[in-house]
Amino acid sequence: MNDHTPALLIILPLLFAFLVSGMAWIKKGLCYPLAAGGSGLCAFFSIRLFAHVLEHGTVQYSLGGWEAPWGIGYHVDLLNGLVLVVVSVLAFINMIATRRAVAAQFPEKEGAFYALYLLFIVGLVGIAATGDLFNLYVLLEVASLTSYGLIALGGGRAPLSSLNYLYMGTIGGCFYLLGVGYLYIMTGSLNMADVASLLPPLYGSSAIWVAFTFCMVGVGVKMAFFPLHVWLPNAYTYAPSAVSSLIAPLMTKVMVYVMIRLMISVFCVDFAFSVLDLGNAMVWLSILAIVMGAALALAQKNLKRMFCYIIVSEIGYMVGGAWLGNPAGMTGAILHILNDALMTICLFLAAGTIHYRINNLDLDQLQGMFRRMPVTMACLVAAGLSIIGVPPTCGFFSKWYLITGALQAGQYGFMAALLFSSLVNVILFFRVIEIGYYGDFHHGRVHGSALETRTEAPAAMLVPLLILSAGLVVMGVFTGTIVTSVIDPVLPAALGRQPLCP
Amino acid sequence: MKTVGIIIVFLAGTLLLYATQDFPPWGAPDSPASTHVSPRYLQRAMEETAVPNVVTAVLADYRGFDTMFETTVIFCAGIGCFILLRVFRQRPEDRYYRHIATEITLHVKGGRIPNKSSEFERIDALWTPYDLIIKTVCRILVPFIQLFALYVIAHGHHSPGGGFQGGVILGASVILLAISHNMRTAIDRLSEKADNLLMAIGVFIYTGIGAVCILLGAGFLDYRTLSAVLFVDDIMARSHGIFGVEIGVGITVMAVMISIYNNLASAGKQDEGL
Amino acid sequence: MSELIPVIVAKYNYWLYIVLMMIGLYAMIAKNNLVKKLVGMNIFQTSIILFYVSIGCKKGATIPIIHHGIHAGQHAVDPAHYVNPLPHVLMLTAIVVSVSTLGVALALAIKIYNRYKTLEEDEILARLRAQ
Amino acid sequence: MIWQLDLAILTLIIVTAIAAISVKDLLGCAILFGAYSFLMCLLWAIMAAVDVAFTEASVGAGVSTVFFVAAVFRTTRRTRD
Repeated sequence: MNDHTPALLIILPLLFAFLVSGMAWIKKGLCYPLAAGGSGLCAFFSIRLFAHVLEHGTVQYSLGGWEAPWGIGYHVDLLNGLVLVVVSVLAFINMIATRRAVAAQFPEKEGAFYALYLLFIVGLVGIAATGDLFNLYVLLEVASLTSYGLIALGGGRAPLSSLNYLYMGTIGGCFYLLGVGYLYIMTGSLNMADVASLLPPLYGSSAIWVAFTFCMVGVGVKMAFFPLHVWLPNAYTYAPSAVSSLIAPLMTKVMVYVMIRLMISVFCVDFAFSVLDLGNAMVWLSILAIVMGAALALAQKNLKRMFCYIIVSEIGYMVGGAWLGNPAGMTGAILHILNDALMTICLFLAAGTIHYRINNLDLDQLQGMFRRMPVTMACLVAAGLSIIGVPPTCGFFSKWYLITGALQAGQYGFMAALLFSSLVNVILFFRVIEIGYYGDFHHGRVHGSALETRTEAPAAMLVPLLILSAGLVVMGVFTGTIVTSVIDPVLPAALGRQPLCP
Repeated sequence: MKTVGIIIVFLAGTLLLYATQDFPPWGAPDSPASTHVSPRYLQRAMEETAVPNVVTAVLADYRGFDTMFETTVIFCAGIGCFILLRVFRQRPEDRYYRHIATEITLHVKGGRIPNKSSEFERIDALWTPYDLIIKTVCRILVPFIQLFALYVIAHGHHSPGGGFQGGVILGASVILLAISHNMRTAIDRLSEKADNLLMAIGVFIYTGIGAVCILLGAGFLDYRTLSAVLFVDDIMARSHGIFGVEIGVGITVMAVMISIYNNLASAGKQDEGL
Repeated sequence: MSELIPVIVAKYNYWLYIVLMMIGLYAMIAKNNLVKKLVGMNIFQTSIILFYVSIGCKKGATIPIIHHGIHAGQHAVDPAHYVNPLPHVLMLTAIVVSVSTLGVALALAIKIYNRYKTLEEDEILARLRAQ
Repeated sequence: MIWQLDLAILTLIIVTAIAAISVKDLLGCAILFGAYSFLMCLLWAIMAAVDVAFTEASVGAGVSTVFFVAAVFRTTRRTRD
């Protein structure tokens, strides 16, 4: 392909990040327009690339003009294309929506903030596009390092939770690197497709399954899979709201994508399910993740913290779906990457908007919020309904696929866990609605003129939020199209003929 | 926490040790790692890039994309330290001055004596009577260290070294100045603004060279097309392209090392250092 | 016993690297001081780098700088004469990543110290609980 | 390379690593870490990884140690483990 879209996708935000950070010292006013420009161009090119992939099939791009096993190649198929679009578009919308909050919070360091923001996007986009195992590690570190810096900008406990995230994240990164090292010593290659073609004769080797385990544990730490999730709630709760609505929806989802990519195009489905037979164990772990995430979410008194535990439980959905080992489960998992990113950004943006107005996100401070910020709360409820899985919204459809997959695989425990967490989500969101609408019933209904006045957030924040909430329903309507034209072609053929749990 | 640590370490260690049984013996020339991808680099790097140091050739050309992100990681660290630690608005603090003629130390609370004064010299709060030998030797050494650093960057094609090592050494020379004199002396030589701009300029050079290759009609970082503007053949164009990106890497690494040190050692005030 | 010795000679390097990795990992998880954890992190990372570098080793091979110049002649390069350069390249990147992480982590540690006046994790948590 | 030398350096590395994480003074810990890095650099040099050894000598042993010392200077030397 003579078109340079895959490269431009990465280097334009990168160049703009450097420009922004330099501009911070020359003309501060230009930082935001430049950053928005870089992010917008990234979104534009990712959509263009996705359209190209839909039309012409997989795109290969060799960087530096060296073909794949020697140089680094980009390999963009429909799955990557989808993730690329999700990452770049959501990051762009978030940048527009949180402009005021950022300007108010970091007046002096806006340039550095936006440079880190763009570099974070670059990291995630690169992870999604790359076809090289080591390049993935480097980009993972770019994304992680920027997120450590961004998260620590929050007040209070933010630096401490960011440092904990740094320790956990580095362990995860190192485990992934070790896994890649074990693969490299056995195969001698770092290119994903090349490794995949060299692996089958080595399936019996213990080094390969140890490599697989370490890669999975490393990715699991970064995506906050249940026993390894301890860094997530604190880090995302104490981060500044503009940052948590950027990182929370994207980082974990991209890591789920990495897991699926490793499963289907590096180690191949045969290895993961037949040779290792890990399916059952992983599904049980994800059941644990779902149940514990939901249960811990119930115990939280802070809105953002509650959302964080919902993320932990949603990660369980995706991991479990991917490891069910049948097309329906995998479809559900991939669809849920898309839907969950959308739902989570909606939740965190709404939380950020509330934070912008009342500077507090404790649940008991939300009394009368429906009267004060009706539009924001409506969006929050819409996202909540989607998380619960109410039909017209997209959350329903991915849950439907996951439950179908669970039934086909005979994993009734996973189905029960899904239903349990939906039930818990109902309780969680109706509690929010109850407090927001009727006031906290322990203290009686509040009748204060200050609390009754409408203090809706500025339109610049509301419009993106409304667009995203509308997106929830639109995604739901177009689920069928997405599944048939995007997800079905990428499902590995091996999944279909897998005899599952006889 | 200790028990958890021991359990995790034991589990991970056992797994890793268990897997070594299938490894090729240590240093075996016929292991897959030595026979699959790497022989091509050794055999053809010289004819394809005219760079005898294969590590440099692979680093900046075959896997140049990795290296670009490696430089980006460094840049992220610099920006990260800056955004985390740097404080701009600060209360006027106590300052210490020394009368040069009489060596009397003044402790000024809140205010300040004009910085440019021939009679008074500003000193750090933890100032100790300095050693003339250390100051002089370091000041004499700095230019030689910098010269060596430039050599390391420029000679990376033929000997160990390159942008990273040279950049770190360049940065270390300025850090040495800051340690042996004081931080303000080093900042006078290279201001914070210049340092931060250099940080961005270095990576910009790297990415820019890649982007120029796109503008000239080839793939990203495909240095061959630089032959059109450099008036050399394709192979030498690769060699010069590698040199260009090494310079970019060197600039960024130097600036970031200085910036991180200044922010860490002064806790973001960029005033009094180690 | 006699079969064991070649195995040991062939693999003892790897075993010692893994011991080193585990020392670092243990320090990261079990130590209480935030800077000690960082030292553990660096030990862990360097030992992984050591592991990679040793993948590139070949017995009887020299440094990966091709013999060149007028006296070198024009004969083809035999890969067995030079060690594998690819792991070296990867590890240059890894070293840089580790120093970047270190810089950010130390910045965070200074921020934490400014707030809590201690670097011990349990003391910080006790202080947080007291609030 | 000579395996006796290799083994001796590896042993020393492990000793310095254990010492660095068990010494009860952060400044000492930073310096021991510098020693560890230099030994590591030596090991890589005899493994013919000259570029990596060079980088480790300048980055790991040089600048990292300076960063540690700077951070310890701005915080505290005290540690309980």
